Amino acid sequence: MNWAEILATSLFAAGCFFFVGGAAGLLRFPDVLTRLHALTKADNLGLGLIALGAATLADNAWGGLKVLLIWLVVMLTSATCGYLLADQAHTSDLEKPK
Amino acid sequence: MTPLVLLDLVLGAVVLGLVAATLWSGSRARMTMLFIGFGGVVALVWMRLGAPDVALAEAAVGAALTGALILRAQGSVPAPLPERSRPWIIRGLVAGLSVAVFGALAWALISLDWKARPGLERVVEARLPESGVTNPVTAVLLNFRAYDTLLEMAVLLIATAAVWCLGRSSETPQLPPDDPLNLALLRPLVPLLCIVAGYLLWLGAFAPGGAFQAGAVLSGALLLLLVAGLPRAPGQMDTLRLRATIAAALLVFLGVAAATAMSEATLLQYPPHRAKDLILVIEAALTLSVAYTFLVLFQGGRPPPREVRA
Amino acid sequence: MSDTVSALLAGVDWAAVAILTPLAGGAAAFVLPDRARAIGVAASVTTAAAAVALVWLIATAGPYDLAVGGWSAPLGIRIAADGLSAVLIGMTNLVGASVAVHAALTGRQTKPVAEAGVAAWGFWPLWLLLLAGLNALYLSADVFNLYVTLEIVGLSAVGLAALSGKAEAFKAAIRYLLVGIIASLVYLLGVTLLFAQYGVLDLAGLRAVLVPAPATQFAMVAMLAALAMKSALFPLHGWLPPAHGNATSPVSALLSALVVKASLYIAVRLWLDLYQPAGLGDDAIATVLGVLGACAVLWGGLQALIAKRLKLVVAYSTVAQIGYLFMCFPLWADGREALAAFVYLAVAHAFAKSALFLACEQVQRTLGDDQVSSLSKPELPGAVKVTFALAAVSLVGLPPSGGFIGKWLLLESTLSHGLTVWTVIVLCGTLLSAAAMARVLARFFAPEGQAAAHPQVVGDAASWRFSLTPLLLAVAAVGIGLLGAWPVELVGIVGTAQ
Amino acid sequence: MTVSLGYALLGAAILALSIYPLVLARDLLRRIVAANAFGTGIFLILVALGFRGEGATPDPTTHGLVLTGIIVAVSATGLALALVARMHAAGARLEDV
Repeated sequence: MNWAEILATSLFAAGCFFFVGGAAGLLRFPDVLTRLHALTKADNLGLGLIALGAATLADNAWGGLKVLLIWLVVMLTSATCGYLLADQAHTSDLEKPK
Repeated sequence: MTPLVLLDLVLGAVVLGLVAATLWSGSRARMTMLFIGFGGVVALVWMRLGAPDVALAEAAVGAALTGALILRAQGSVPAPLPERSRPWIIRGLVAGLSVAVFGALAWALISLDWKARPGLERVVEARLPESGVTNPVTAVLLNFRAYDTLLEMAVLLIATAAVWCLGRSSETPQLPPDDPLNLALLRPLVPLLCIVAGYLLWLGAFAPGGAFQAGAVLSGALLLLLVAGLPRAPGQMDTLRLRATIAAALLVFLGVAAATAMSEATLLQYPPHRAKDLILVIEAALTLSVAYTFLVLFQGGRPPPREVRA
Repeated sequence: MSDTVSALLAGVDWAAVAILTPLAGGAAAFVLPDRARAIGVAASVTTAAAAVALVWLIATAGPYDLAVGGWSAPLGIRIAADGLSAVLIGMTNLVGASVAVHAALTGRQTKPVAEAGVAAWGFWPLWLLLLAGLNALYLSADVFNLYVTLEIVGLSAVGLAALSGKAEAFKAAIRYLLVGIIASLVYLLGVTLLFAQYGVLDLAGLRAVLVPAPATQFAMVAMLAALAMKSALFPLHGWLPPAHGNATSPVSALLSALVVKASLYIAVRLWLDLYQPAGLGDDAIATVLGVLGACAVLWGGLQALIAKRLKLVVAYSTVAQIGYLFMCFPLWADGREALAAFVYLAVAHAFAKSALFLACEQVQRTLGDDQVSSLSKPELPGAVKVTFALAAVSLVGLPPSGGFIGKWLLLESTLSHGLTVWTVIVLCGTLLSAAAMARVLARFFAPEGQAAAHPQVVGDAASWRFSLTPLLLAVAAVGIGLLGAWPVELVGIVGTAQ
Repeated sequence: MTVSLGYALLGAAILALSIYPLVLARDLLRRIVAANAFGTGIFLILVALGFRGEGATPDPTTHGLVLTGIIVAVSATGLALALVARMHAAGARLEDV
């Protein structure tokens, strides 16, 4: 195992930690808004760390850039989706815990 | 042969759990969401089995598009009345059938010789240089078994023509209008999706990717424009151009088939030095047709004619 | 003379023409709905001409065989046709073109957009793509390619069945679609297992290596079950009568005359060319298929006898006729001799049934509905009655019709195999279908009451446009019996390739 | 157990699980989803057959067949869902099919 692999593995582990946290939040939090909070925050950070780890393993700079692009696109969509869901919850009065 | 490792066991358990959860989920919304998740995990299985082309198609078509279609239908058709359960004898018979099928199938599969399993990878590898492309899956789809793909275009056109003729499209559910964030999403994402579609199309000749995956990505961009409610979004009007785009893949493919039948005296035998160009032309048409076909399938009917909108 | 014709025809790949023309026509009809009818008739007739040329060449110069793309099996796909394929291609294209002409002649009367927003022009692209699928199916020599052609046929048939725009038609269509999807998937499962064991998809290639083994046996049972389901074999026939009975008349004619035969052909092809030579086709499976066929003959016959609507009488008679075709399976134990009976029955049924369904249209238009009880009204034009009578002659199996020859050959074969029970069932079935037809014909020819002073005839329902094609088809169904041994000789042309 | 056989059996299990809702579910949408799952089970068997071990070239024919199958499946699904919507619009009840 060279240093790049060690770095990548620890980044993956950290990323997974955030994903697990996000999933736990999704299951445990009481209402739409807090669940969204857990999900989007953890997803962005978790995926960012995993993407960073994958980028360190890429063969060349292009490969690394593509991985980072994926992260950017997911950030863009998850931000919008999070906003849309929150908006929908707001208008249809689903904010309150059941 | 490679033994199963822990990853495989976890992946298998997740897939099985997801499929059971999908099919026996309480509500329809949950079923659809779980089904999309199931597609995503199955895409991982394809990666695990060395099938990246299939993984891409599964994620884009099997999970995303099929999921979008079901979501759309779920909104327009109310769920049926609370289940009246069927007679126990029927339920028992079907459960028995299911167990019997699994048993017989498992027995048939286990009895196969898994050490020396026949396959066509050697033949494909040997003839790959003559195919005009270096991605073996593209070679199979657009050269060795191009005839299957030609007929598959007919299947797509049949589904589209049937959906088109059976009724008018209903109102598409739309994102909140005039929302600044929607445009903020669309502005970078739609052009990016178009670039990715072009990239996948070009990539298919030598790496995982190809027309179907590209078409699915492009249809994602078109669907985004549609649900954003932009006034000039494609696919909203029944025009000659729209119908021609949907039929383009079949027509171009037929043109190639007829030309080869006449010039080479054999259906779909590409002249060796033209194979690459012909495959690219067919794939380009395929990408466009697949994208617009999915757009029509999503709308669930034919869009209104031009006059109505104007 | 025949040499000159053959030399003239030999330069062109007619099989390719018969597949590509309807595909191109289907795409064009979809792109140009205003011209759909003209495109539809032109493409159907051209395809029929190409099919006739292909059949001629097979009859004179032997089986057809082509490695598509120049890639020989196992890498590529072969298309091939022997005598059996040739007869069925000829049947499909002649009946198909006649129905297309009928639809064009009568189509002016239908509104372009019917209730529920259904676009009636959709008939043309869907029919042409269905025709392409049928031709491709009869020509395919590759088990996976057969799956794709089955899907073409299945999906276009569902689209056509729903085109009448009635709620019952949508319901019947979705039931038809679900059965079709399940059957296709089960067939594909069989293909998967064959590929798992042999790594080959080509029919001839499989034939060379097939051995009795668990995976192969599973594949055989799965494929035969799937194809029986698609062909509406008893007790899996429940989807057929509503789907055929609620469609528009040209569509009912196509579905009943042609579509159910396609999946049945694949079953026969796999049975005779794959499983039986490999020693897999044991008597038990053939007997099961035969017994279910016998049940279908009796059940379909009974239902046709008591059905309240004319179109349902005709649709249930299809269930019975499919039964006769499945009864041929146990008779193939030592060879293909019962193939002649199969082919005669299939072809005669195609002509007679399409004539009946097309004639139903005129009945419906004249009387306003198709209740059997109202058939004794005197307004019905004579041509309809004659059409029904002629088609009934063939369906029941009276001499000299095609149906008679088919039943005669079937009876002869059952007797020579010592299957007396089979003989009795064929005779009972004949009685039942005779009774069902007599029930309709008796009302036709013994009208009750006076003709209404102001008959409520829809449009020009008495026009020759409605009666010409059905009459010709009914005459053909009877006339096939006069072709003598020619079809039998044609079926005798066996390719090594397929 | 090898990877190929393991995943092929997983495919068989998915397929068998989907039979019950495919035949008996009251909701047509659920039956359509079950048909898709059934198809995925078959595709999984096919791709597992093509798998030739870590690093070895898989059989691209199976991948081609599965890609064709996926496109056919989505076509059938699209048609089925459109028919369900039409049927509902025409006033028929979904659970009577």
